[in-house]
Amino acid sequence: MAFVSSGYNPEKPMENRITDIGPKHFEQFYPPVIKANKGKWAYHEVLQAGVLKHVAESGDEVYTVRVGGARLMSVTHIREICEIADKHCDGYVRWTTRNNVEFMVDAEAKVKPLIDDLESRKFAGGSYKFPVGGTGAGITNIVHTQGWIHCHTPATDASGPVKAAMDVLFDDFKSMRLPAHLRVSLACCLNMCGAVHCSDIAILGYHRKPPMLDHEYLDKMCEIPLAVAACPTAAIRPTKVEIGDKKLNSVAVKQERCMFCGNCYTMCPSMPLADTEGDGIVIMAGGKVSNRISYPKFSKVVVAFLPNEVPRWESTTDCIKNMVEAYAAGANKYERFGEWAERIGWERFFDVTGLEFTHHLIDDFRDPAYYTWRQTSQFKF
Amino acid sequence: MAFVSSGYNPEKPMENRITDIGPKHFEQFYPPVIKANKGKWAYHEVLQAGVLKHVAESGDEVYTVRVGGARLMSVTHIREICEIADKHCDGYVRWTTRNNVEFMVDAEAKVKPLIDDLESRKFAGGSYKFPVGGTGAGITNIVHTQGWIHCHTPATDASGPVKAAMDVLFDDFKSMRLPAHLRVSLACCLNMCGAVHCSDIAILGYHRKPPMLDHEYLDKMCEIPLAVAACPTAAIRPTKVEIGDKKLNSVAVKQERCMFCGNCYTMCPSMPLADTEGDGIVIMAGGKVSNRISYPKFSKVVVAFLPNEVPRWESTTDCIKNMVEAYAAGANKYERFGEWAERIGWERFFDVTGLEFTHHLIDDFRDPAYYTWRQTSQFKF
Amino acid sequence: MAKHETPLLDQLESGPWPSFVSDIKQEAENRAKNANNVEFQVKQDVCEDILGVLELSYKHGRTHWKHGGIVGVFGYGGGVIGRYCDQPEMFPGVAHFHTIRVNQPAGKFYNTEWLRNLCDLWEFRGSGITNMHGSTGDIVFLGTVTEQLEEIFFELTHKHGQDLGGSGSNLRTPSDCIGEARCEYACYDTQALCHFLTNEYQDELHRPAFPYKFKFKFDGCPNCCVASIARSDMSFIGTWRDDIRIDQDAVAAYVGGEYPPNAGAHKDGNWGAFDIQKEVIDLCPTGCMKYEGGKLEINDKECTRCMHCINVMPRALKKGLDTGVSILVGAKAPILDGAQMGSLLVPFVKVEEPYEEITEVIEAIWDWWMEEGKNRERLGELIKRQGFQAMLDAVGIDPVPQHVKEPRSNPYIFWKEDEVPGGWQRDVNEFRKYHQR
Amino acid sequence: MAKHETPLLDQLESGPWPSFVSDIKQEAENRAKNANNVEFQVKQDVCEDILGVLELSYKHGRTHWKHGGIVGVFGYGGGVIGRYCDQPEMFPGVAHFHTIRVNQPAGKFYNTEWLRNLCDLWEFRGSGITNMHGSTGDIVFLGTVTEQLEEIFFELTHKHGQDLGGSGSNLRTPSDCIGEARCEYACYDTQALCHFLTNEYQDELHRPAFPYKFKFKFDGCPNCCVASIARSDMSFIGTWRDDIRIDQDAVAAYVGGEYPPNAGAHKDGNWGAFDIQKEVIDLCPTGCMKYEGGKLEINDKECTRCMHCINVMPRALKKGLDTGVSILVGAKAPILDGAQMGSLLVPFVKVEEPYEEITEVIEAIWDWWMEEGKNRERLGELIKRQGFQAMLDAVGIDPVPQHVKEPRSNPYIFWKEDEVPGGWQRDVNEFRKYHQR
Ligand code: SRM
Ligand code: SRM
Ligand code: SRM
Ligand code: SRM
Ligand code: SF4
Ligand code: SF4
Ligand code: SF4
Ligand code: SF4
Ligand code: SF4
Ligand code: SF4
Ligand code: SF4
Ligand code: SF4
Repeated sequence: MAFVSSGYNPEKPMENRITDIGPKHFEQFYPPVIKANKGKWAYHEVLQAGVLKHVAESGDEVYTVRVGGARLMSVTHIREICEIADKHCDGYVRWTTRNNVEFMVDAEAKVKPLIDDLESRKFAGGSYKFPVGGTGAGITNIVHTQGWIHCHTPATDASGPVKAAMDVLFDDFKSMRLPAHLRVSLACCLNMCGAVHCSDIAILGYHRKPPMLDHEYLDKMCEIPLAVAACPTAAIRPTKVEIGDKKLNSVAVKQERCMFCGNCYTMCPSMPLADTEGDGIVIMAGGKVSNRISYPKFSKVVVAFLPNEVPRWESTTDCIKNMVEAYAAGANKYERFGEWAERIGWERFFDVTGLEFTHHLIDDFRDPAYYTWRQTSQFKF
Repeated sequence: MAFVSSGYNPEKPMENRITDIGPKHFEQFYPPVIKANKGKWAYHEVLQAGVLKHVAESGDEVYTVRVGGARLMSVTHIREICEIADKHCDGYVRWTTRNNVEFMVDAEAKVKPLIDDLESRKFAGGSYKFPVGGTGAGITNIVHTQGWIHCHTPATDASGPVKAAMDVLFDDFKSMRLPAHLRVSLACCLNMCGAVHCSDIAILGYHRKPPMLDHEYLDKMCEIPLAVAACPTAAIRPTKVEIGDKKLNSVAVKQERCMFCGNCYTMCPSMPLADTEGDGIVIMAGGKVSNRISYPKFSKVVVAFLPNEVPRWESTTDCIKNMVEAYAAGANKYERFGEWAERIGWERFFDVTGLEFTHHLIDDFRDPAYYTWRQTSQFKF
Repeated sequence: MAKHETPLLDQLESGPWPSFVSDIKQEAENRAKNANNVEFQVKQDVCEDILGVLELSYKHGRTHWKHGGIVGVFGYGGGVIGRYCDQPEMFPGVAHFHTIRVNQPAGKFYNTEWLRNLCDLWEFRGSGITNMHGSTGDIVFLGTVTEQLEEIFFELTHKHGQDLGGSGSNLRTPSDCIGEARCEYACYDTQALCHFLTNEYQDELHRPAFPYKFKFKFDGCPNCCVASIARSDMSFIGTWRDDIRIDQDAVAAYVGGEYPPNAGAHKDGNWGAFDIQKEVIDLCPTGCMKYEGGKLEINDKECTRCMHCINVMPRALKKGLDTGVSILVGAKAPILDGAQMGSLLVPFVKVEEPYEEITEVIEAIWDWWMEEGKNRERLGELIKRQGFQAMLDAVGIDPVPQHVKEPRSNPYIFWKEDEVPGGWQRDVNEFRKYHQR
Repeated sequence: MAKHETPLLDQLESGPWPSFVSDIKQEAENRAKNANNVEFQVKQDVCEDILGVLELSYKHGRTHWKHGGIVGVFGYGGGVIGRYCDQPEMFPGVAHFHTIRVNQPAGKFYNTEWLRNLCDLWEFRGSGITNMHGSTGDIVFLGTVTEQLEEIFFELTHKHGQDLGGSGSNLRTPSDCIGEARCEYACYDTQALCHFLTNEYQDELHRPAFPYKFKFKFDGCPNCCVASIARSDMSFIGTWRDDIRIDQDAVAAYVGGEYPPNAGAHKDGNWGAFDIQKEVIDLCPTGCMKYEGGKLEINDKECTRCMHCINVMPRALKKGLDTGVSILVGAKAPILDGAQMGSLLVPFVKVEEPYEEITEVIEAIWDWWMEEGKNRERLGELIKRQGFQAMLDAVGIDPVPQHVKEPRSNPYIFWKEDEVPGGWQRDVNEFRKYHQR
């Protein structure tokens, strides 16, 4: 494993340096049919789950086959995508905003061979490499974050729960029977790297134990004022502690004021929160971002805690499946999850899903909490 | 004007003292037809503006004639009410929750003579004493507060603007042409002694100058910590001032933090806010309290300031009249003012009423302000 | 001949609406005449001075009343609001001008005999000017002098069997809608409950022991004719939990135009013929109604009892028979942190003598508020500050989805230590065994 | 033979959904084989160690990654996230495991040649594992060592003409929906605007000068396929201000069942025949549509461009021709004070080169935020703290009712001194002439 230089000279970092060139220009990556018809599309149709047809004013057509998959991807896998794109799509491919891959062809006849090829490919473990689906009134890929694969603050894994959930929701990835789009998202901690806060169903990693204090290290590692300032509930104050015979500058945490947001740990590595029993999942539901019919909405907490059941998070996937079925059975056509819950009333939502309503679900965070209580005599028994 | 004792002996205040007996029992004041049919009413009908007919399961009927008027009432006026009640109503009468007076008779034949009598009575100045109206889909009495007739904190008068407004709205007191109830209320200061914060149209007295400081007196009169604590925006701090050669304990006000709520003045008479040019009226609209169809709603500020134009507050009454007409022209049957504004959108509301939208109408008070901004791409041009 | 010129106020005598100026003038005249030879205990020309000081306010655009100061009757912490004029030399008649709050009877029915007694008393010992009624509900006697306070109280209690209402950090005078007395929508006897609780809590009404004011209001149904949901710390709103009763023949009569929709409340508008689909079915907020083949159906399980359909067709639709109240808490005006509506605390409770299920809730709430509330903190503000859950916990009510319009959208859940397996006390050295620094 | 036993992860290989575990395993195998004799610059068994450390996390239910520390490339304040394993002895392959954010092309179209180049680079100088793509939009290279950072950057810029994306208190990598490239709803060229602004603001993207992170996202229409309204400090949403174009024949084709509603997106449900009244007219949020006598009418003045009708009948209804964007500001995730959606700042602006009307708004906002924002304060939080008006003032935009969903319900208006006649400085002695103490 000898070091191979790229040509970069660490002695003269500025020599020949190229900076601020930005990304590649998008145009060079457009398939010809896209380039030719850009801005002049007339209409589209979803031919079947995972297959779109767009028709241009010129009469040109582009057929898109969308495939799902883990966004965590090896170069081997990307090369396989390239191979398929070369074979069927003149060497072009794209990714969607939800981490699906789209293969485009310019004639209907090319669709079936493409699909057949895609669906025939499986990983050694037996799972599909390129399942076709994820369009229309169904469930598409779960957008998610890093989890235990890379991040230092997660309260749950990302890729694992996503795999487990998509296995359970697979039929709805491959079909379009639901009343509307149903977007599932996951964020492994409260930082919520994604639009988890406004997803139809959101899986959120959450800590439930206040930070531990690694006093010895804190003194060395941390800008104590930063850690103190980081806490949104003012639970942290500077203090002095004695460890052995050393007097250390450190902090104290008023535990009952802690809401486990982990912001202190972001600022200070000597305040870890992670805990096997403490950590787990919050389920949120009813958010959306589109402006269709109703305004964008935040997701609401509907289950305060589910444990991290490795490797398949059964309670979480059961809960989601159950919500999806209740929604499928109860919602009107075009009605998003949150619109449905609001129409029937959240009290009825807990009824039909059988989810338990606990005190944790009542907002108690600052002034706006008030607006979530019920200021009317209208309610359903 | 000799002092006449009631029998009370100031030397022995506890002698024979009667306390804690509460109000009179309501039953002794029920007209016989009410007493007989209480809890057994079958239905009612509004025969004409101001005239209700209630039919009991027994077949009994009660006819109510509602009259408006100033809630500020002399004993002479009350005695005249008693005279009418004796003449037509067997000596019973009631007041409504909005300060109207209700005369009840138990047969249809008694209604016309009663109305004729009521409508025939006028004050020396020419106004009606007992105008019949205030029912159904119209405008009833304006509930209001003390104003300059009794209170120490008002930013406007109460009885005067109410008289001026009801003169302008009189036709709608006497008819039922509107889409729904339209409730107008007035509070002479932010304390809002009444349901002004959820009225279809609200007239609110408002100061616009921070308190003056009567330093000399403040030291003597005030519990300084109370005044400091009273301020919701923390605009007040204790300080020392020199007046002449005296060093006084007093307070300082950070004027740009003041929102003119007058809470300091409530606690401390040495911090008056009232000012001829500073004081005036805020117009709010779109509130309601009934749970019919939509939930109760708060009124919204639609005009940030109108001056105190004595004695008839023309800008205020014009503004209200204009809003009423826009509502009458635009709302659907059964639609309350606020429901109408929400249906057409507040941006359209400003359009159709011609009211000017100014920066003052954008909420900037604490966290919940956020929820009043527009978090969607949906809007009307 | 008026004592003071009132050119501005005089302009408020014209116009159709009853003029308070004309009324005060007539009282001033009557006092001047004094046909019944009353031995006025406050100045005979008090009403002239009312007009005078008010005219001055019109001139200045500012009030001429000063702060109250502590006046009242012995042993009571409320019922009287002190008031002094800031120009006593100009207007000696109103130099002192205290008000007395007289606890109105529930429902505000009166007989004329009793009303006249009050008038006589107030002409004799006060200004002769009243508010019928104050915003809270009291009969407000407007303007007397300090020396008359005990006299008035004595006469009220001894002669008229009548007590004062509330003010200060007390229970305030409860008030109610007309309810069963004359309204077919009433779900319980508002007068009975209002009167009962007023008497049950006389001590709380007269002796300040609370952090701040506290108000009860009683609405017989969700129409909220006494606006309880907007202006009482504890609001009682009638409701039912069984089905709306439907008289299909009467429905047909509405559809056929025999009965006027909404009991005729829209008579003067040009709304055309009644359209049950548009006016009722489509406006039902829960969409739980159907009108098909001449038959009206309600899916009562989904009905939120908003009253709309009943209001529109009172002869065809009647509230259920298993009635009771919902209790909401925390409504208040905007001072200091913004207005609040009442928030639902008890979805349903029967209203049955001796009302124990109700007084238990009241007293539990008071205990919590008196324990935790800061000085001048309304119940609603305490709920906001400590959180809705804290109240449920303190009051011993289980959380139900009915408590919220929607679940929280922030996930900032304050878990308690005993809810988390293993608790919160952890050993960082143990952790470091698996996680190097 | 796997280096580490992964019994828990192995269970994630079954089931239909593509298994990331299988994929990492295949990469591990390929690296072990090294068919192309790559001179791996990070450990050949790095993928084994990824699986190993992840398995350990599955066992413990906790992450085994530590804080980043400052690593990066010379002259850039972002683009690299440092990461270290807290069990480096057990998993030396991932002891350092930094990520590199590679700025994706707008629209995320690729050709295979370029993709393969990236793969080659990353196999050679990194773990061979990526995220396609990160939540902000970057291509994320997942796991390399400190020494390789400059090498990778050098190759990216010199060989592949490609720059890094953002991280830290910078402008973050902008991203967009597919827009005009393949979508008939697009109201402007999202790729062009995204690319232009990315390049225009390279300095802001690479050199931290902001109080905190700042994100742009570009949605071609209100459907918001890149979720800009939920996750960008400045969100550009396509819209139009003229009329929706109606093709009545195509409407008839929908009504007649020739065209599938919503472009077939509901094909697998049992929804019955298309009902234009129920599915379009009744669901229009503004009620501005009518379908009578076979003719569809839209009162465009009242339309809020929600897209619903167009989504349902794309062949019959087309967005207007006078298109542009709405600009919303302040969206963010919940840390620290709760999540925010974007709030409408500029209702409409044309998207026309050289985009000056847009860059003016951007720069005015940045100036304000850089002036007033505290450390780690997102734009949305600043707007909340100082108020929406303060922003309008600073940015020089006039308040319009479109800015609010509803006017304020509290009357706590902070008047400014120059708005009030006579100003605020008053003489209490003058006041006392008319108002005695
Ligand atoms: C490819 C993609 C854009 C891209 O740049 O990559 C895309 C493409 C289309 N979207 Fe989307 N949307 C895409 C992400 C989104 C998102 C973002 C997200 O989920 O994170 C949203 C917002 C979802 C939300 O509100 O939570 C989104 C909300 C919509 C809507 C509104 C749906 C609604 O009922 O609210 C439409 C309209 C429709 O479906 O008729 C739409 C319509 C469409 C159309 C029909 C537009 C067109 O004419 O081509 C495209 C095919 C839809 C389909 O998949 O059935 N697209 N679309 C994204 C595919 C993601 C995926 O892999 O599944
Ligand atoms: C007499 C009074 C109760 C009392 O104890 O004094 C009363 C009496 C009735 N109300 Fe009321 N309401 C009375 C104040 C109110 C209030 C309180 C207020 O305005 O401060 C409200 C809440 C208003 C609000 O939401 O802002 C109120 C909201 C209603 C409603 C709901 C109307 C709506 O569209 O939201 C109804 C139902 C209806 O009108 O069909 C109603 C219906 C009724 C009925 C029809 C009930 C009945 O069957 O007898 C009574 C005659 C209505 C009429 O005047 O046309 N009453 N009603 C009050 C008369 C006040 C007055 O002098 O004008
Ligand atoms: C007399 C009356 C107004 C009227 O003209 O009718 C009144 C008059 C005063 N109110 Fe009130 N309030 C009156 C009903 C109300 C109501 C309405 C109600 O009870 O339904 C409210 C709104 C509901 C509520 O309680 O929130 C009300 C909310 C206030 C507030 C704001 C309280 C808050 O928490 O937001 C204050 C300020 C305070 O307490 O410091 C206040 C304070 C006052 C004071 C004591 C002024 C002060 O700052 O000390 C006023 C004495 C005026 C005087 O000269 O008599 N008054 N006050 C009402 C009582 C008459 C009665 O007993 O029937
Ligand atoms: C890599 C990525 C997640 C992913 O798996 O895709 C990511 C990873 C991290 N995010 Fe993020 N964020 C990523 C997109 C987002 C998004 C989504 C977006 O940009 O559309 C959000 C929500 C939108 C927003 O910006 O509000 C997001 C909101 C946060 C926050 C909360 C910020 C807030 O104001 O609420 C933090 C916490 C912080 O900044 O202290 C955060 C912090 C972090 C840190 C730096 C952890 C930390 O506390 O220092 C994570 C580094 C993880 C790692 O090991 O690489 N990340 N982060 C995403 C960037 C990849 C890319 O460049 O494409
Ligand atoms: S959501 Fe939290 S744990 Fe997950 S990647 Fe983002 S910062 Fe890391
Ligand atoms: S986790 Fe959040 S709330 Fe708890 S101490 Fe840390 S910063 Fe404060
Ligand atoms: S609203 Fe204000 S000024 Fe008017 S009576 Fe109440 S406290 Fe006094
Ligand atoms: S008026 Fe209100 S905001 Fe202004 S100083 Fe007084 S208490 Fe504070
Ligand atoms: S609140 Fe209901 S019960 Fe009471 S008067 Fe009004 S309509 Fe009748
Ligand atoms: S009371 Fe209201 S919710 Fe119930 S059926 Fe009637 S209209 Fe519908
Ligand atoms: S946001 Fe609009 S323009 Fe962009 S892809 Fe989605 S539907 Fe098309
Ligand atoms: S875009 Fe939306 S608001 Fe406009 S006409 Fe269509 S459905 Fe109605």
